[in-house]
Parts: sequence; C-alpha cells; structure tokens
Amino acid sequence: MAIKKFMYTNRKAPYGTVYALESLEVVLIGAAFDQDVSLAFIGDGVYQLTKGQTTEAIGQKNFSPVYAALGDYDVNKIYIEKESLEERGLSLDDLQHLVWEDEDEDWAEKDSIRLVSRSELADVMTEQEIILSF
Amino acid sequence: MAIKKFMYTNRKAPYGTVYALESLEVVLIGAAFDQDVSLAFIGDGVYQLTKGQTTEAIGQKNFSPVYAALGDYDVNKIYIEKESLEERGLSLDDLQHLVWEDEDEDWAEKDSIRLVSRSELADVMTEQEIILSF
Amino acid sequence: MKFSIQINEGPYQHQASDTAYQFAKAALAAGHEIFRVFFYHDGVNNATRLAVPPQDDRNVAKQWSELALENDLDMVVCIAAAQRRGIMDAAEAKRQGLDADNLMAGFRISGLGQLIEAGIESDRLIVFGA
Amino acid sequence: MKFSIQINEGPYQHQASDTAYQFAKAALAAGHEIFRVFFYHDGVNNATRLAVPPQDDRNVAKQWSELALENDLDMVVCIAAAQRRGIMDAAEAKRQGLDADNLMAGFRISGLGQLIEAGIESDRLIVFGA
Amino acid sequence: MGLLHTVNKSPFESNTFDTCLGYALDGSTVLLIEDGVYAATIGTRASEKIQQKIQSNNDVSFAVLGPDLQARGLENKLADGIKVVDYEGFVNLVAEHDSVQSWL
Amino acid sequence: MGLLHTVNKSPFESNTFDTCLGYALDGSTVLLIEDGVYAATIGTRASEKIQQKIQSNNDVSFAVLGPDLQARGLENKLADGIKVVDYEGFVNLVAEHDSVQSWL
Repeated sequence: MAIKKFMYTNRKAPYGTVYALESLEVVLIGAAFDQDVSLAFIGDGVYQLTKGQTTEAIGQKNFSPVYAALGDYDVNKIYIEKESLEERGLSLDDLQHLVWEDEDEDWAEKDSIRLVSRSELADVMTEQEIILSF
Repeated sequence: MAIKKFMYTNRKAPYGTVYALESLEVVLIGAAFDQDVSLAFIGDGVYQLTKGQTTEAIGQKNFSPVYAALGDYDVNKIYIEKESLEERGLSLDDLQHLVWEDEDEDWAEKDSIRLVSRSELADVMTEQEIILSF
Repeated sequence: MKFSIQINEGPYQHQASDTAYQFAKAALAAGHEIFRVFFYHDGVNNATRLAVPPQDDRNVAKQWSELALENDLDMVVCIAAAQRRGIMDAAEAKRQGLDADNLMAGFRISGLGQLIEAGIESDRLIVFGA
Repeated sequence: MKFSIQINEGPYQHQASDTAYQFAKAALAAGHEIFRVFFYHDGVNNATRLAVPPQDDRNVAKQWSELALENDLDMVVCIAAAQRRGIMDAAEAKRQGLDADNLMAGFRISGLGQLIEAGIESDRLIVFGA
Repeated sequence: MGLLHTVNKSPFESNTFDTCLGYALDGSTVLLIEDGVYAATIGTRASEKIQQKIQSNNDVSFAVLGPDLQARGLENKLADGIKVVDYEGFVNLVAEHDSVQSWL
Repeated sequence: MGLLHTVNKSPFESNTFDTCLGYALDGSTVLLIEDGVYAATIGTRASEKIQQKIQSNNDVSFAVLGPDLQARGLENKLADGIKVVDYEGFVNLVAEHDSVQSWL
C-alpha cells in the first residue's frame, strides 16, 4: 500500500467539545496503517496537551494521558504552533513532554514535540496529501 | 397570568446554523402567551434581517419573510445593535423594514426596528426577567 | 427558588448538557426546585435511549433519565426540533408511520409553549448551549 | 478524480451536511468518483431514518440515502461515534440488547479504519464541519 | 442585583467574551464556564481586559467555574481578581442575580 | 498547485479566518463558504485584509461560494478581487489544488 503524508490539524480545546477526544481516536486507529503521520496543534488545540488535567468534577473522562502513548504508535511528529502557545500565556513547560524511542538508534529516547512558527507550520502543511481537520 | 419581560437575544447568522430559524419558531409560539417581548439582534444576528435572501441553491428554506409577520403577532420591539451593523458594513437600508399597526392610534403603521447603541441595549437587557439566548 | 433549564446542544459534541446536568444536581442539592428542563435544537439528542457509550465514559441520556426519575423532574423535548432530528416516542412514531422509536424513559415530547411557560412560571431560566 | 468526504456535524444544526451534499452532487455531475462518504462526530446523526422534518423543508437523511442508492455511494457511519450518540443498525442493536434501531437505508456502520482507508485510496479528502 | 452573564467560549477563538464585556453593567457578574475559562488565565490579553474592566468599574464582578479550570489543567494559572466557584456557587450566582444572559 | 483552504465561519465571531490567512502561501486559494462568506463583503475589516493579502502576495487567490452569498442576501455587497464559484466551481478548486485544509 502506498504511504501518504497525513496531517491531523487540532484546533479545538478539550472537554468543551468532543473534537479533541475523537480526533485522538482517529490518530490511534490510523497508526495501524503505517502512513507518514503529522499532528499539528494550532490555536486552542495547544490546550489539549496541558499537564495536570483533572476532570472528575465535570464528569468527563480525562483522556490526556493517551497523548503520552502516541510515541509507542510511531506517531512522533507533533507540531506546536509557537504563536498560539505564546498568545495563551503558555510555554512548552506547561505541556506534556512527549517522547518516542528511535529503533534505528538503539531505542534512544527523542522528543516528539516540535515547536514551530506559524510560517514554518504552513510550509509543513503544504507538503501534506491528506489533511484531517478537527 | 403574570406578564413578564422576555428578551430573545439573536447572535447567530442564518443558514450556517439552525439557531436563527428555531429562535424565530419560539418567538412565534411565544407570541400567543401575551408577554412583554423584545428581540435583540447582536453581532452576526443582524444578518438574519438582510433583504433579498435567496436560498434555492443551498437547498434550505428561506424563512426571512416570516420576520415581516412579527408585527401582526404584536412583536414590535426589535432592537438592532448599531455597532454590530456598522462593523459589518451594513446600514438599516440593507435590512427589512419591519412595521406594526398601533391599535390605540387607529392602526397607524409604526416602525418595529429600534437602532440602539450597545450601551443602550445593555440597559434594556438589564430590565429583562427572562432572556432566551440563541 | 424555582429554576428552569434550556439545553441547546446534544450529548458529547458539546459540554452544554454535561454542565447543565451538574448545575441541575447542584440546584437540587441546595434545595431549589427545578420546574422544567427543556431540550431544544440538537439538545433533543440527549433523549435517545439507543446510546451505548464506552464503559469508561458517562452515559449522558441515562444520567438525565435517572436524575429525572429520582427527583420527579419534568424533562420536555421540543417536538418540532425532535421531529427534524429523529427523536420519537412510541405514539408519535406510530402516527408518522415509522417502524421504531427511541425516546428514553423520563423524557416527554411536547411543544415550544412548554418553554415559554417555563419562563413564566420560574424565577430563573438559564440556557446552556454552544 | 477520486474524492472522499468527511462530515463532522449533524443535520439542520449546522450547514455542513447540506454543503457536503451539494458538493457531492456537483462532483458526481462533473464525472468524478466518490470513493466514500464518512460520517464522524455528530455527523452520524445524518443517518437516522426516524427524522420527519416539516413538509416545506429538506429531509437531510433521505437526501443522502437517495443519492447513495442512485449512485451506489459507500456511506460509512463511524461505529464509535454512532454508539455514543444512539445511531444503531439492526445487528448492533441486537448485540447491545436494545429494543430498536434507527439506521437509514444506504448507510452502513463500520470502524474508523474506513476513514483512513478513504484518505489512502482517494485523490482528495475534504472535511465538512463546524 | 443585575445580570449574571455566562461565557462558555474561548476568548482566543470567538469574540463572545469581548461582546459580553460591553454588556456587563453595574451590579452584574461575568461567569466563565467551559472553554470560557481560558479568559481567566494569566499572561493573556483576555485576563488583561478583565483587570481593566475591574479597574474602570469595580461594580462588575468576575467568576470562573473551578471544575472547568481544573479539567483543563490551568488551576495554577488563574489571574487576580477572579473568584472561583463550584457548581453550587454557580447556582448561588443564578439565584442572587435578577436574570441570566448566556453568551452562547 | 498549493493548498485549498476553506473557511466556513464568520470573521466577526471567530478568529478562524485570520488564522487561515496566516497559512495561505503561494499557489493556495482561500474559499469562503457558509458563514465564512461574510468576509467577502465590502466595508468590512475582513475584506480589507483580503485586499492587503492580495496586494502583498498576488499568488494567493480568494473565492466565495455564490449560493451561500445569495442565501444571505449579500450578492451585491461583494468586495473586489474575490471570484464567485458555484458548487461545480468548488469541486474544480478541490481537484486543481494538491490537498484541502478545512478551517473548521
């Protein structure tokens, strides 16, 4: 089967709407298809990755721990738009530290997150063949 | 039955979402209850009243003619927020001319639309007892 | 105090129904009366009995149904909005010649006048939506 | 060219499904192939056969169903999203112990892999949502 | 007391919060819920606007729904001058004000 | 050709249109549909931004879905430099560009 460049663009905050959760479900299923996958977190999408989410009181399931498992599914190109993060008063320290292990380098642990400018992310987006928007 | 001050705040554009249509359905049913009714059109809500809506090509029903019937239902306090209209490059000439007939003045035809500033409309809103938001 | 609640969005897609549910529980716990919960727009989709969410997630329709049955809440689903979206009780399904219905116990289908009446009869009406 | 379409919102509440329908008709009229229409999130609510909208309004589910039957379209409803929201075919309803089902003819329920496959197999995938 | 305004949308994605500020008169409270709670976090243009509003009109109050702030992992990012309430506090705010405008 | 960007939200209520402009590179087209068509109307900040974008980068094109503009009664308010397409034209735009980003 051909390998295509897939991008998931995540632009919605978690819990207020279902898109973040159901987008993550697509990414997990999609990982089995061995495509060239990138995730982009833009605008309120960056809020999906905040540390310390505690959801008991709102009666919803906390799905944020699942992001830490993405590396195990070989989903390791995770782009965060710098402008979006800064506008929200956040830095990478406020987000989960996502990593993957590189089989080709004796399972060395590497960062999955790539902090990029809007302009850099626009270039990455232009290279995609299929863009799933949430 | 007690008479209460009801306000319907309409803040969504028509056709892109259902709120404008289904809000209008509430207003029509509500008119039978003889309450003190005001309608506020704020933000994209002002687009609900544009002239010349032609919906065949999008496959939806054009419900804009119904606004002209509101006067017959004694719904005649229709507030348009001036700032919202101007920000959208529109003037009252771009909107339907809504009128009602005043029984107490030998059925004289009067304007239903009141163009008010945000600050004036905020005062009117504060006087309400029940606010239905769409 | 006497509250009524309007819910404009369906379950899961938006948090509106979850927030309204937590609000309703807290209002009852504080000794307030809930005159009516009115489901409008996509809010009617909260009233299906056919939902089977994952085991580790909440079942929004069931939560409402149980809250209503425990507290004798009047939960009204707008008939016009429900017919557009395929929420049917047995009587209405029969009248429309449909072969199935899907309304959850604890909800009833009625007209928009019930929303206006809720506004008139309640001290406060609060709208949850998107 | 081979298109696939993803629809993220239910009927009426948002225009997404209407726009997608007009797009699909135009694509077919222009001689393009539609590999698959995938209904996700509240988009699954487009697949109910219990909707009875007013006579002077469109019936969104029926429009899709007829377009699919006329053009042999593959219209897939995401099973996980459908179970959350109460869209059930007869087989799944039976397995879940439910007493009714509501899936419209022309739609089928399947997994999210069908969406990924649509992306792989199609020249273009376009998402309609809110 | 005046109106209770609720805002449930992110101030970064929607103009709802800004519109609401223009309608918040003396005696009213603005309650941030759901994705609206992001307006209550430090280092943002939205929370600056809240500070400005409080300074120019100290008869307008601001509150945020704690459970929604916790869910989003931002409890320790709360800006000054905003009261945290739980669902019971939400109910109390509705009871204390004359009516409610939900900025949807 | 580059990306086709679709925008379906009003530029007055949502920041989606502004975000999209930042992602529109050479060879791309921005297609305004549904409530996104309001950005194409004269006398608005949004249509000014479109003019600025065209002037600073004439390799980015703008189009609007005619049926949505008609439905909203704003056909005679169309700003300069924006091409009107019908659903067939929408299909052609999708076919002509390499892929599609829907700014939902």
